[in-house]
Amino acid sequence: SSQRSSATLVVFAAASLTQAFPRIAQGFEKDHPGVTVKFSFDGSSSLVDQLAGGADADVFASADQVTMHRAVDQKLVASAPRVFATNVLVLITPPDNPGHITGLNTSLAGKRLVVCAPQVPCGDATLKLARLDGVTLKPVSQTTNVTDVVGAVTTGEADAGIVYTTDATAAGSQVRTIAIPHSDQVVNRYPIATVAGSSHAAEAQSFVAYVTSASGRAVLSSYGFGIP
Amino acid sequence: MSLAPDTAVPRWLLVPASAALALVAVPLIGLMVRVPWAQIPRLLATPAAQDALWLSLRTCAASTVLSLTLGLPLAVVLSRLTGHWAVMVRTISVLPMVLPPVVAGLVLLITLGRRGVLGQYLSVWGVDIGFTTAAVVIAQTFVSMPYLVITVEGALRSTDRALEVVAATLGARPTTVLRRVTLPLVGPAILGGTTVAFARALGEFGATLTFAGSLQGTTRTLPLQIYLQRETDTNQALALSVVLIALASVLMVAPTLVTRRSR
Amino acid sequence: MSLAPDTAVPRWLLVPASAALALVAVPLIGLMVRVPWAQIPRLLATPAAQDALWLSLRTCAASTVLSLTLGLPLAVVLSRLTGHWAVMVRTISVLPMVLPPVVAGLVLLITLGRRGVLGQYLSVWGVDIGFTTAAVVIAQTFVSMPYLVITVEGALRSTDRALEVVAATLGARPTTVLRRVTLPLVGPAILGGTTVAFARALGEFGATLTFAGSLQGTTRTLPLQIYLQRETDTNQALALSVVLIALASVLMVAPTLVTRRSR
Amino acid sequence: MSDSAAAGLAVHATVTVRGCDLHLEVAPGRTLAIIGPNGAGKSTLVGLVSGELRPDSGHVHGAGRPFADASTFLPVHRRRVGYLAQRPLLLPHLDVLDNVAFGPRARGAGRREARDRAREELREVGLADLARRRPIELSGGQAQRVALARALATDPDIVLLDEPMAALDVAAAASMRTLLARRVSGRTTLLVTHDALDLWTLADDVAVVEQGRVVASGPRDEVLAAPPTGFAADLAGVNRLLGVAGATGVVSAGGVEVIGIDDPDLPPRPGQPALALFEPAGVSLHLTAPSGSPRNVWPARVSGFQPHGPLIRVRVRLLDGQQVAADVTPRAMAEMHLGEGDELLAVVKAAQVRVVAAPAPGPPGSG
Amino acid sequence: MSDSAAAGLAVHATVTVRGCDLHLEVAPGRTLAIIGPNGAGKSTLVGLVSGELRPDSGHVHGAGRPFADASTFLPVHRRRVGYLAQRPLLLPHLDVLDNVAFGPRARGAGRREARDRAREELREVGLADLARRRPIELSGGQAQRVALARALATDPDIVLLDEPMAALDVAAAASMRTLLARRVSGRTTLLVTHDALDLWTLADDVAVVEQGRVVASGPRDEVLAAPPTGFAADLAGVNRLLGVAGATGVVSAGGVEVIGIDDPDLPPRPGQPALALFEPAGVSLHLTAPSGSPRNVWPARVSGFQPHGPLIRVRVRLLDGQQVAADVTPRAMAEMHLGEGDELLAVVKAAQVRVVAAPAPGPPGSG
Ligand SMILES: Nc1ncnc2c1ncn2[C@@H]1O[C@H](COP(=O)(O)OP(=O)(O)OP(=O)(O)O)[C@@H](O)[C@H]1O
Ligand SMILES: Nc1ncnc2c1ncn2[C@@H]1O[C@H](COP(=O)(O)OP(=O)(O)OP(=O)(O)O)[C@@H](O)[C@H]1O
Ligand SMILES: [Mg+2]
Ligand SMILES: [Mg+2]
Repeated sequence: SSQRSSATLVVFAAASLTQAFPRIAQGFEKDHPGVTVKFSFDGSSSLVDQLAGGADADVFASADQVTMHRAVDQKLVASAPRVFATNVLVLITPPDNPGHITGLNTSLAGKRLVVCAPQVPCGDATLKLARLDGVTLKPVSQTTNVTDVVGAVTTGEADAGIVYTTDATAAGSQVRTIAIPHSDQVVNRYPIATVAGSSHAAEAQSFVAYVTSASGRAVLSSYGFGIP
Repeated sequence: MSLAPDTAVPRWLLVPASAALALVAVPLIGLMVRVPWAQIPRLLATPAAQDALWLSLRTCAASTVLSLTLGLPLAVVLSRLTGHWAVMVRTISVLPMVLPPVVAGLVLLITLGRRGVLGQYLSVWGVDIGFTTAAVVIAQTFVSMPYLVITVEGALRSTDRALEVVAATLGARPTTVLRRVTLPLVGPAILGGTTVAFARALGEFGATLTFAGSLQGTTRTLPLQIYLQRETDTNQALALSVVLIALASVLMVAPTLVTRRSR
Repeated sequence: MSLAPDTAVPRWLLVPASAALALVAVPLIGLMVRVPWAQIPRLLATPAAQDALWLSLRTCAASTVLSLTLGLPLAVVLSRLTGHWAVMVRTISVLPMVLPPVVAGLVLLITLGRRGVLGQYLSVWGVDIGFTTAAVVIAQTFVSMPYLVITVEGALRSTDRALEVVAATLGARPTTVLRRVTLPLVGPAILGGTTVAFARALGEFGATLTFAGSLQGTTRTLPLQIYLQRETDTNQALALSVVLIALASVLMVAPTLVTRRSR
Repeated sequence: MSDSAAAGLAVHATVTVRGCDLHLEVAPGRTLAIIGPNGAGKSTLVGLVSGELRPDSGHVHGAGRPFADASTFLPVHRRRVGYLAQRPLLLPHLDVLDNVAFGPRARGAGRREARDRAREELREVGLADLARRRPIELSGGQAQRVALARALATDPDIVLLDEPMAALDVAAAASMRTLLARRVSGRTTLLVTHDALDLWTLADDVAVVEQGRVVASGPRDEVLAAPPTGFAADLAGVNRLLGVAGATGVVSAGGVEVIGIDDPDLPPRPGQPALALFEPAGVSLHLTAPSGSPRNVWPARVSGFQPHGPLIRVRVRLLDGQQVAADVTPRAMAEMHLGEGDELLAVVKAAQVRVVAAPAPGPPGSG
Repeated sequence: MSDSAAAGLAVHATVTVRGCDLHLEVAPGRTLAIIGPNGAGKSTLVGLVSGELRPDSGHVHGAGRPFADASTFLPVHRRRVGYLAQRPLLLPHLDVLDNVAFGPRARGAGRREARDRAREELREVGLADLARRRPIELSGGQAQRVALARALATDPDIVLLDEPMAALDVAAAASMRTLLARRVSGRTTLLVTHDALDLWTLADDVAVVEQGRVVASGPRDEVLAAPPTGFAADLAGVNRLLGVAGATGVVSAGGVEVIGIDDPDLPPRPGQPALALFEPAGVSLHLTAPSGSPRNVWPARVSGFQPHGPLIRVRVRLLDGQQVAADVTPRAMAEMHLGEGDELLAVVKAAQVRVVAAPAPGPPGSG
């Protein structure tokens, strides 16, 4: 890594990694002097569309495996994807819990619940989890994006929302977190891979390695991610 | 059919004009080339698409009517203001155009939302706007009305005031002058402004998503449906976009055809 | 300062006009109330915010210049077309306004992207547009130019053609007529249209994100930065929005002040 | 016609940006012609009455009601004025018929009724055929006639006519004069004109406006009999020399003694300003002093000439700069080899010179 | 002035939507006055030459160059015409000086030079003071004078004047006539006018346009000596009866025999159309047949009257509907108790009636 003294690595990462990945990159850059890591964060499927459109990226980290499969199918990635983090769902409410929600149960009846749409990974997981728990959800909104769910709850617009535990961690004191039974059976997995045609394949490979290394995992778990 | 005979446009002007047209047309042609035409009928048959289409039409109609009822008076008053007031009011009227739609949605949320600056009082009265179709209409009006206001005001400023004075000498009250002289005089601008506002409302996405959420049949308009579709299949999203474009084109061409006579 | 004395506006008009202004102003006031003012200086000091601000200014300047250079000629030519051609060209010119920004981005991507309908050939020549600052400018121009075109065309259609004929009898070539008569006559509309286009470009988010990506210093404009900020902290996003609004207000008020003299 | 049409009009107002300070009164039911050079303030005066302009100070009263003063400003639409501007100002989005029907409609008539009235007014101005044309499809004169029909269709209390016939052809202007004479009789009317014929045909009174002031006003015959300014004399087509009255029939004017006959109706008083008035046709030009009876022989210098019908109107300047016009035949002109700047003698028979007291300066209504 | 100014003008063109089929030629350097009723097609004729209108068929040639025909259309800016329209059409965003400097600038002069020229032209129209005003701050007449200065500042080959003086005051119109006479002399000029004075002052030739056709044209004196149409006679201020020549000095016209004196310059031929021409002042009106010498005594019916200077102009209709105007004193009028529709006798001395051959119908240039 010392031969090529200056390389800029472009990492396409799912929006939910917005906070964790820059921290990981700090450590990586320290270990690999001369390499700078830049990020483009967006929804996973947007990133695949951008890759398909010819975006110059070196690493792609997706928030779910289905989307990564789309990248693999389109031969957009160079290496076999590796799962580096997991995420589970939790129920969040505003800190004062105005809807008096007690969990994924009848306390939700008539309350404003916001979830992800079934077409996106977190919505798919929400649906599965609700089935497991035998509840029928009547959300007032099914958003495309977890951030919108968090936003609806932190602004008090919604009484409750179902999000990933990492999102709840990031929101901190702005939300109250309630665990959902059987959430460990609907685990969302984050795969990472190097991008086909990368001009910094070696560095990309080492970044992937770093993310899956102990130091990478340490950072990830500090943001609430589970480790596979 | 051809350039009007009474005024020659410099020839060279056609070069940048064609470039401008190409900039807009080429991507649209690109879309036409790539779009999976065969999927469109099947896609349109799905309840999700139909709900979205129908919701978009209803909300856009409502927000356009709202933009006209509120925006036209604002444009008229604005065109009569002079000095600092004019600059201030115009700047405020135009600001929503500059807000990224998501921010526009946030701004609406922190104001009219359940805990919003104003919304908390509305909430006490039992009026909850968030996550309802009304929220969609408000979001669309908020972002689209300024386009109507600015277009009509510009046109009003360049009309001949003397015509209004003459109408008044004929005994027309201010309201009559407004209805029978001022507004007809800027008819084309009103039509243009309405078209633009309608178009903006039809394409509105970020503010709606943030302020109104996304629920099939209630708040998930066509653009939101397209966005969601894209999560599963980009091609289907493109196909739905074509539907949106077709809809917009029809709605824009229609008034032109109707008013062709009177030109 | 007050309503111009020579024309009375019906009193009742102030009611809907105030309502319209309130619809726009109240959410903005809501924002002002809620925004964490204290955080703004610290936020502005971060390289991410500075890069975004600077990038936004540069790209918007570029796209506004591009909109003017290409859009003005298109508006002039369009205002001279009659019949079916006019309707067709106008509809095409306006279509980008109706596209949800994300779709606009997608459309650009499938056309000008490296594997796009046109982009694949450009790519062979070594020209890669996607995900560069140029892509930001193109995306902004694509979505904002139509606003300029439609505003200026409307104004041109209502100018007195006889003035152009008189200028021609005085020996002015078409180019001179254009430069010294036609365009000055619609000066206010050009100013208005440019402001709107600039505003739209400054707030542009979806198309930029999709077509140009979000890379700090290269393609992450202020709206993209706000969006990203929101992932971590809504309040900081609001604070940055205030910066965007302030910037937009200054840029909109400035030309008005400059031209106040000549009114 | 409503009762209030019987009430007159009073303007005592200033418009600072236009440098106008105008004082004028029109008796009920009379037609006042306003004459004066371009830019004198004639349209300004009309604008004050129509409500297009707001006075900076002073007041305007019309048809017995306050139109404008320090505290009130009666909106245009409640003034019941009929206004025909210098430009036709037809509404471009309405056809000719609906332009004329606009007034009756605005005053509450039904669509049918208004259109019937409009058709009638169009017939009066001879344009019934063009009822369905758009204003842009009219010639200049046609447009002006439609505007006239429109202004008259509302039976206004006060009629304001700002050069209504400037764009009309001779025949149309003549029939329009007849029409106007009939339609405005009994209505208080302000008529701005540059045409002497309008004075004879339509005016009861005449006001002369110069440089933002009403410099003279009075009954038409008086004003024309003793034109208060050079401009008015020009319009009336007579020569006018201003001087000081001496013995009977004598005025010191133009740097010379002018000898004429005192007007018994407007006798000059010795030592007071007086006017010598005479027709251009009565002035003959000579290179050497004539031997006959003419008592007025004035040295002069040619300042210009132009054809005037079959004759040539020569303008000469007297010693003190006052101008005199003389109508001579082209043959006389050619025989004398006249050119600009030539010195000669202007000769007028005393019997052709009328001497009158100069009208007092300033308008009757001022102060 | 360029050499090509020596070349004339020819219009043989139709404009279908306006119902115009116009044929006209102007000899190099001459001024042709176009007269005719409102909506006749005068402005249309001017528009064909300026390039504002494109003929539907036919051709227009000017200053030796083809302006428009089936295959060519010379753009307006290459025609080198000076055009003064019925409306001033000043550019609202430029001040008065820059409006006038526009032409010289457009033809390549530097800013300094153009403005100097503009100042000079403004001085000529007497508006040097207003150089820095905006057009909106001018009165109607001032605006028209600026437009004239602007049109003349480019030294055009062909000058088109469409009622240039309609909005000017008497004094301004007079000095403008002098100015125009000097400035357009030697340039091929089309002048649309409703004012007889313009004919006498400015025109070499006169063309009469009626209902979209040039119905007569020729040297001014000829046209005015034998007015080809009632309209032209009206403008010239003479009575004109059209009939058929009989014995010497006799015309059957107006349903009666008109007796007069044959004009030696334009002698009528028996059996051919002829005109009887006489002044309104020479016509007297009687309720019973007079006993004296007058040989023309025609039964007539009053169709209207209006003041005409100190006299009253009475219009009467003869048996066949042709009109005759008579100027009578108000006293005579009052004594006869005349009213519209009254029957009376119109009496003219034979010595005052000039009989001329009627001009051949149609324009000289047509066919
Ligand atoms: N909008 C304006 N702003 C400033 N000055 C003006 C404006 N309109 C006219 N004036 C000036 O006011 C004076 C009076 O103008 P007004 O129009 O009353 O003249 P007028 O007597 O009607 O002349 P004309 O016979 O040319 O129509 C003129 O000197 C003119 O230049
Ligand atoms: N744009 C137009 N479209 C259709 N017809 C028109 C148009 N302009 C004028 N006309 C008609 O064409 C005829 C000739 O008009 P033109 O303007 O040449 O008359 P003009 O002789 O100049 O009359 P004026 O003395 O009133 O100015 C008129 O009958 C008029 O109604
Ligand atoms: Mg005036
Ligand atoms: Mg005309």
